This record gives sequence, structure tokens and C-alpha cells, in this order.
Amino acid sequence: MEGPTPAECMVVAGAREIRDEDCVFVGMRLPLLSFQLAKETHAPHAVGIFETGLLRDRPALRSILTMGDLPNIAGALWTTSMLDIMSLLQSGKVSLGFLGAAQVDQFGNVNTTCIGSYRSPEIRLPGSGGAADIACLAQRFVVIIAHERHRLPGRVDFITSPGFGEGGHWRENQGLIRGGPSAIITTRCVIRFDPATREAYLHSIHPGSTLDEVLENMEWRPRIPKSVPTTPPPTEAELQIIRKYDPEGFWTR
Amino acid sequence: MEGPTPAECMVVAGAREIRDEDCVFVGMRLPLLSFQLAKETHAPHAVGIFETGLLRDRPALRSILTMGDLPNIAGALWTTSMLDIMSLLQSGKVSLGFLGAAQVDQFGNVNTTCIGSYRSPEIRLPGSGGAADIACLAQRFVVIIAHERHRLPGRVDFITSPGFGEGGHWRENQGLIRGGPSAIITTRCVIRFDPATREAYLHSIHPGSTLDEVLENMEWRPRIPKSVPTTPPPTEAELQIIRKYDPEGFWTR
Amino acid sequence: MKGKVLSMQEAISRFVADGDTVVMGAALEPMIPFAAGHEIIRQGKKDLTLVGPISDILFDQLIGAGCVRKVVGAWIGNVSEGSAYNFRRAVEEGVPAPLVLEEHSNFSLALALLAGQMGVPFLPTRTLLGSDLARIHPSFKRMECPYTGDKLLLVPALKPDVAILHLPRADAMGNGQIWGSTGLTKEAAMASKRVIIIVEEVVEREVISHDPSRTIIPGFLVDAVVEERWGAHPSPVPGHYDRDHHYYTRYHLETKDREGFLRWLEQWVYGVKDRKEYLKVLGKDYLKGFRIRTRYLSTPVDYGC
Amino acid sequence: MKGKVLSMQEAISRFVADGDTVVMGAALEPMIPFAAGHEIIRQGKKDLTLVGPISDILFDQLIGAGCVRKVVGAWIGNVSEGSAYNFRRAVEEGVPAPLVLEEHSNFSLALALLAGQMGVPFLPTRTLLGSDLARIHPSFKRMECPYTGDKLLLVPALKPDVAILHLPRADAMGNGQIWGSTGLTKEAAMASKRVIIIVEEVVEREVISHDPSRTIIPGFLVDAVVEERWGAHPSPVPGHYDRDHHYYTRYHLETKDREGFLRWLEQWVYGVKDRKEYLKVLGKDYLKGFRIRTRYLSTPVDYGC
Repeated sequence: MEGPTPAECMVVAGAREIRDEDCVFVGMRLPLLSFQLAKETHAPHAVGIFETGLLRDRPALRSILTMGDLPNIAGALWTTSMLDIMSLLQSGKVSLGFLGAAQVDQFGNVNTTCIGSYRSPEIRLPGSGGAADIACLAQRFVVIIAHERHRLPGRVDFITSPGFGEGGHWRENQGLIRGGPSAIITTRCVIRFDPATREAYLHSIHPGSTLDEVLENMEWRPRIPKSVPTTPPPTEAELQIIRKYDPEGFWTR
Repeated sequence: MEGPTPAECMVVAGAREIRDEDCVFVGMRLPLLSFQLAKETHAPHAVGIFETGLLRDRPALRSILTMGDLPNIAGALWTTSMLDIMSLLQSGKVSLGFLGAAQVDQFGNVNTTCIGSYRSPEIRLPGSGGAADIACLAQRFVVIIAHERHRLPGRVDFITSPGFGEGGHWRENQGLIRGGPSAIITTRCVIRFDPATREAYLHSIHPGSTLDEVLENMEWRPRIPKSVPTTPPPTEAELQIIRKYDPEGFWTR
Repeated sequence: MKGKVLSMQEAISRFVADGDTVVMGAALEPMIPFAAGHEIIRQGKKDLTLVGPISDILFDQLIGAGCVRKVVGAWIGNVSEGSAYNFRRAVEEGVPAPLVLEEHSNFSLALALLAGQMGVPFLPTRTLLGSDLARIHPSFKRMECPYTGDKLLLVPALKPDVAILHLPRADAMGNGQIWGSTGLTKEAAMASKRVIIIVEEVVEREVISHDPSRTIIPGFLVDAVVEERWGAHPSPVPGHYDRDHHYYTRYHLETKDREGFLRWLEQWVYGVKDRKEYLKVLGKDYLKGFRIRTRYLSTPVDYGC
Repeated sequence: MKGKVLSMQEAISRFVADGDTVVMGAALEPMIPFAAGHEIIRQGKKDLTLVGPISDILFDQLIGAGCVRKVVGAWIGNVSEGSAYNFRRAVEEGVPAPLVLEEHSNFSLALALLAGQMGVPFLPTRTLLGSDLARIHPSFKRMECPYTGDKLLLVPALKPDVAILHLPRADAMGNGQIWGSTGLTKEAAMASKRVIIIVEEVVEREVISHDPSRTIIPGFLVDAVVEERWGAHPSPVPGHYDRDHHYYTRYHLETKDREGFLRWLEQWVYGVKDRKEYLKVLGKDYLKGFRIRTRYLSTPVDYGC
């Protein structure tokens, strides 16, 4: 079997963030693969929810590009309104959400709104969708992002989805009663946050990347522990499962 | 055909309060008969809603004693949550509601909570249910009550469901942005309210009752216009419809 | 069956504790969990706070049996008959014990549970303005709307310890389904810390997944599923049986005094071990009269792809 | 048919006016009323305020066609492809006209419509605290909870002039039904002053009354029913057809510059008189590919008595 791609490393790292019995705000693309992988390995009792108003505990009947595709509805256990799903979030019943990002900064703040200023942006992005809600209200969230310098600025141009803000007790001061980023998973590494100071640190480097490559391709510098482990590489079994759900490599190649 | 009973007069008077295309918060007993009668005569497009979470535009498949009985669900056009029904009320989409009462006073305030003081009542009644919500939020409401002296006190012991309070601009001052009683229908008469002063006046006396009987059997005295008409008696056709829906006279005899 | 399926005795014993706040009868007149309520009485649970919009006579029975300290509700009585006498005795005479009341309208109670479901501390409303219910309620607050200047009432969130729902069906993992009017069923279940569902029928997972729009509470929020046929009698359950009006009438007549109620309790609750014995007292032929006579079937819809 | 059934041309002409606030795409990715949107473009409606959580590319088309003054939404793009170029051009370059934005998250928009449905001026929430979306929004307010001291955000009610919904079915009186996820469909419809529903199929009243739990909007609140098969293409409709991903990809590639979009508009909107002609351009064989292949039927339930 061919070795893992960076995207496959991300999928596996994402899956490992999911605990058994988690209620996961899944989303599309890589996190969907992470969820399916986790279900088939260590988290068989996890359930996935979607903001269109849907809960499932098994993969969609066929591959999907949006959460509203019919194969995602067939075989669901609960189809309902968005408000029911958002109520789960706001009442603390969602353990984990995944967020894609155009930019993420050293405190895990996520931008999906604009590059440049809000009033006259260089690039206007689609906006929040449900991302800000997940960032504010889930017990924890994980950011999935390509490890590129312009995507990892010291401070995002716009805080669409709040991470730890400016660090310290910023979240609590805003009135956010829980949550925050538990990991940033890039194509090169996993970054986590010190529970006390909210300071980011490099948690592991994916096989095939070096510390220099990690640091050269980002604008801010996470704390570097004395020894940084290698992200445990995907196992053969894990790769088989990923490739079963993404046979043409639409998302992972 | 036998002449109308007082309850049948009430049913007919109630039906005449319903306009075509009204959305009516129906309730049980006499108002349910009024609704069915109105539907078959002058208000074919009226719809009935029930706080269990239900809308129908035709009578229940068999006679019912509670709105949750299965014949009320079969053939409904919409079964949903109570919150959807109450949202219709609060957003002003319910034209009319009917209220039963243990007491109703000169400003149309309704008591279904207690006789005597709230903290140590002589008789504890079941309470509001949805009555207070209808009184506060429907475009108008109609009170249906037996014409007995203790049921028609000058002031109710407890305002469960507010009418015009103390008269004048009392409702507006409380923050009630619409509504109020449009009629009190008793076993002897119909009482209405002056739109400007909120003062009650005797609108009509049912066939078979006299002005003296009306006034002797109530503690307060509505304004008596120079000539008080007789409530138009039920027609043969109306009686036939009522007796079709209440063949054993469970409610109307 | 396996998953979360328990006997009624186990479910009540494990998930209802003395002093708990318990929401029941959230669908109003239909699907009232009478069998669960009777098991609560048999297990002698104490100091409960009962929550429900229109509880019909179940709350009256629990009050009379001495299980209840407080009721948070909008209407306590016998829907087809009027008054409920244990409730009256408790309030008027303190028999068998005084009762703390926190009175709502149906809508304000709905909002309290919706706030609980939504995870906000309160919701604003225009109802009850001018009602004495707003004056005497211990925790409603008034507010001027910062947008419109309108007067509003604030209803604080209710988060019961346990919701007990009766539903037509669920799978063994607790994915519970309903059809017909739902009252406050969803809000009650989602607002509560624990959820027990009583069903007429535990069905295969595939019955659920072939019609997920009927799911009112997802299994991951449910603690126990109890299969108890006729468990809502004398209240109706869509797809199964209609209301037994006569039972409510007899209850009304037989419980006018305390002794009558104690006899009733002996006959229908203490005198039977469980729902099966209760049904034997009623008799199969009697129950048949409430079965569905005129079918009114939905047409299948396609969730396919 | 009769009742409230109109042609698309009549329904849009009678119930959508220049300057209206119009909510569309309330179900998010499925059941987007593309046919209605294209008729709005053909009729040259102006100065619209569009409301929708995730509009996929319908809002982009209306923006590019010059119908839109303002968008109240949470995500404006092409769900499977990323950016939507008319939206970008409008915001980045003012082409074809500047666009006023009132940005929400999905949840805050849901609350705005729910407040509209419920008839309250605002609803409180814990979302968006700390987000720059709360900072720039023109009408969110902050509040300290009078019960808990918690910081809360207040979201004011939205009451659109018109809701346009695509649904699988309705009867001629406008009793509209849905299955599968509903997004904000109900809240959008109930919050709006007028409601137009586009359906795959106008069914007999009995289909509705045999499954009233699928009704998402009762007919007495509906102004017009339009039967328009494939009216949501390229978005999916449960029970009818799946998403045409390829159409979104082509749209993405063909509308990167303004001229490309104008060509697209000519081909798919101005160049066809109505949905029937649009479908002819696609071709029957092409459409067949999106029909349901694997059926997944619900089991009938009994609403009988």
C-alpha cells in the first residue's frame, strides 16, 4: 500500500481527537472522513450531527459533497430542524466540532470571513455558516488547515470563530462558558494549547515533515517542547478505511 | 323539533362570533360545537387549532372529550408542538379564542384558579392551562359561562386570564399589545364591551330569559341600552347541526 | 432488545431519586406515562417536584400518594371531569401534605422548558402580562425591550432532573418516535438531565432509520427504554389505543374523599405488582374496546438516494 | 388543483415586490428554490433583501443579476466548490452594484427567524460572544442575564415580507409537507408576512391529512402554491432527486469573470422562458441520473381511532 498523504495524516489525527460516545459536529470533507474512521476504530458509539438538522451514527449510503445530499439523509436516526441541533450545541451536549479555516492564529482564532479589512477586503470569503457557533458553544473544537504561511498569521484579519482570543481568561471574559480549540491539525503538525495559559505549543510533527519546515511555513511560533514527538503515522488498517470512503482520493490526494 | 336549550343558545351565539377565515383556538365542549356549527354555516374557511399541537378544518372523526383523543388527530392537517401553536398566538395570527370560566367580572377578567384567596383558597380550581395565553395574545376572545350569581362577581378573586383589567387603557398599560374580550356569552344573554371605555353593556337577551332574570343572577350591572334585542334564536338548521354533533345532548342538555 | 432496555422497576429505581424534579405528561392529554407514575408510587419516592403543562389525573395520584413536595404546572385536574380531589385536598387542607405550587400557563411552561432545551437562562414573552399568575410567580421578571420599548415577561429556564415520556415506539438504543400532536415532549426531553422513555413497542433500528423525521429524541440523550404495552392507559397513544373516558369518570367519583382515594390506590397501584397485573384487573375484553377501529394510515415516503 | 395553485410567473409577480425582504434557501443545501429565483431575475425585481443561512449559489445568481441590495445571511458561496464569484465581485469591486451585508452565523440567523415566528422582539443567546461578527453587526445588543449574571447576546427578530420554500409536496390549499432535515424552513415560513411554496407535486388533501406530522406550514398561512417539477435543481429534494454536483462545478468554472456569468445568465435564465425550457436544455437523460436509485421507504403509521 502507498504511504500516507499529508491529508491522510490529517484525517487520522482528526479521528484521534474523537472519543467514544462523543457527539460530534461533523461538517464535510476531511472531518467527515475522520469521523467515519473513528467510528470504525476506537469510537463506535460516537454520533455525528449536521446543522441542516440531522444525526447519524453510520456513514452516508454513498459519498456526499454536502450535508444535504440524499445519501446523508437515508439511514439517519434523526432528521429535524437546525434549531434542535444548535440547541444541543448551546446546552453543552456537543463534545466536539471540526472547523476548516482560511486563517488560524496563535490563539486558535479562526477566520473564514475576509482577507484584509472587513469593510474593503482583498478577498471576500463565504463567512461563518455554523463555524462561529461551534467555536463558541461546543465543548472543544479542532481546526483543520493546510500548513501554509499566509494561513497561519500571528493574528487573523477577522475573528469569525473565536478561539482563545488574546489568551488567558479572554474566553471567560467574553461570556463564553466553555470550549475553545483543543488542537490545530495542519498538513505538517498538531498544535495544542496549554490549559492554564492558553499558549500554543507544538504537540507533534507528521512523518515526513521537519521542525524547520513547520516553523518556516507559519508566521507565529508555538512553544517548542524539548522533544517534539512524531505524530503516530496512520496504520495500514486506518489507511484502508480512509481509502474505502475516499476511493478516488477526492479529498485526500 | 324541540325548542333550543340554554346551552344550544350559547352554542349558536358562540358560532356567530366566528368569522369566515378565522383561525380559532377552539378548546372543548360548547366552543367545539360552536366551531363545527360555524364551519357548516357561515365560516367554511375557518380553521381550528388546539394547544396539544394540532390544526384541523373539519370535525373530529368521532365525538371527543379531550383535544388529545385519537378522533381529533385522525384527519388533522397539521400535528406539531405546543410551541408552534403558541407562536401563532403570540405573533397575532389567532383571531379568536374561547374561554370557559369559574368567574368572569365586569371587565371580562376570567378566573379559573381559585375561589377565595390564592394562599388559602376555599376552592382550588385546576388553573390556567392555555387560557391566560389566549386571553393575553389572541386578537379577541369570548367567554362562555353559566349565568349564575356567584360566577358573575364585580371583581374576580384571581385574574387568571386578563380581560380589560380595570377598564380604560389597562391592557395597553400592562403591555398587552392586542386583544381582550369581545363578548361574554351566558346561558341568558350576550354582553359586549364599549370599544372606547371598555365598559360592559348588555347586547342581547336569549329567548326565554328576561332582563330581570339577567340582572338578578349577577353581582355587577352592565350598562343597559334603551332597547335590548332578543338574541336571534337558533334556526332549525342550526339546531340540526348541533344535534348531529351532540346527539345524546352530553354538552347541550 | 438489549441496549438501554430495562424493566419499569429497574428504570424508575435507577433513574428517579427522592427529591428529583420530574417532568411527565409533556404531551398533555395523550401519552401520559401512568405506568411509570404508578411504579414511582410503589417505590415510595418522596419529595418530588413534578413538572407538566396539563397532567390530567397522574399528578393527582402522585400527590395523593404522598410522593410530591411541589408542582410546576399550568393545569392540575381531570381533563374530562374537572377537578382533581387530591390536588384540592393538598392545597385546601394540606392533606396528605401541603403542596408547593409554581404556577404557569401552558405557554410560559413551554418557554421554561424550551429555554432549558436551548441552553439559555431565560426566554422573553408577551404572555401573562396583566395576569395574577405573573404577580405571584416566584421567578418571572419584567423587562423593557431594548429594541421596541415593549413590556416583556422573562421566563427562567427549567432543567428537570428526569423526563419520563410515553411514546409509541423506540429502538433499543433509545431513539424515540412519535406522530400526531407532540405538546412539549421534545422540549421536556431535551431540557432534562436524564430521559426515560416508555414505549408500546421496541422496534428494530431500521424502523427508526427509515423514518428519522418521526424521531423526537435521539438515543444518545436517553438513559432507559421500557417496553410497556398499554403503559399510558387510560390516556391515548396514537397508533395503539384511544382514551378510556370511563376510567377518568370512575376515578372522579371514587376519589372524592381521602378514603375513597386510598381504596383506589390499593386497587390500582399497591394491589398490583406491575402493569401486567393492572391490565389483568381491567381484562382483555375491556381493553379491546379502546383499540383502533378505523385505521388512518400514512402513505410511505421515500428517504432514498 | 385550484385553491391557491398559481403558475410560477403569477406567484412571483403577485407576491414578490421590488424592495421586499425575501427568505429563500432556508433548508440550507437541499430544496433551494432555484426556479423561483430565476423567475425573480426574469421579472427584473430590484432592491431585494435576501435572507438565508447557507444559500449555496442561488444568492450569487441573484446578486450577479442585479436584483439585490442587501443580504442577511451566514454563508454565501458555492457549498461544494468554495467561493461564489458574483458575491465576491459585489463586495470586493461593487460589481454589478455594491452590496449591503448583515452577517450572521447560522444559529443567530435561526434565532432571528424564530423570534419572528414566535412574535417576540428578540431572543437571547450565548453564541457569537467574542466573534467579530457580533462587533460589526448593526443590531445585536449585549445584556447581562438578570438571573445568572451571564453575558448574553440579543438577536432581534426578522420578519421577512416573503418566504419562498421548495417542498416535496403540498395540497392545493397550501398545506406543505417535508421529510428529512428541515433547516430553518418552518421558522422562515412562520416568520414571514407572505409564503410562496414551490412543490414537486400538488397532492390530494387526503395525502396531507393521513400524515399531518409532516406538515411544516399550514395552508392558512400560505399565499401561493406552485407545482414545478425539478424546481430545486441542482439542489436535492427528498423523495425526488439528488444534488447535481457537476452543475455547481460548471457554474464555478464559468462564472469566474463577469462576462462568463452574463453568458451563464443568458443560457440558463434569460434564454429560457420558464423551468420547462430550462429542463429541456438539460435533457431528460441527463436528469435521469439524479433520480432516486436506492429507495428507502418509511413504514406506514396509523393515525386512526
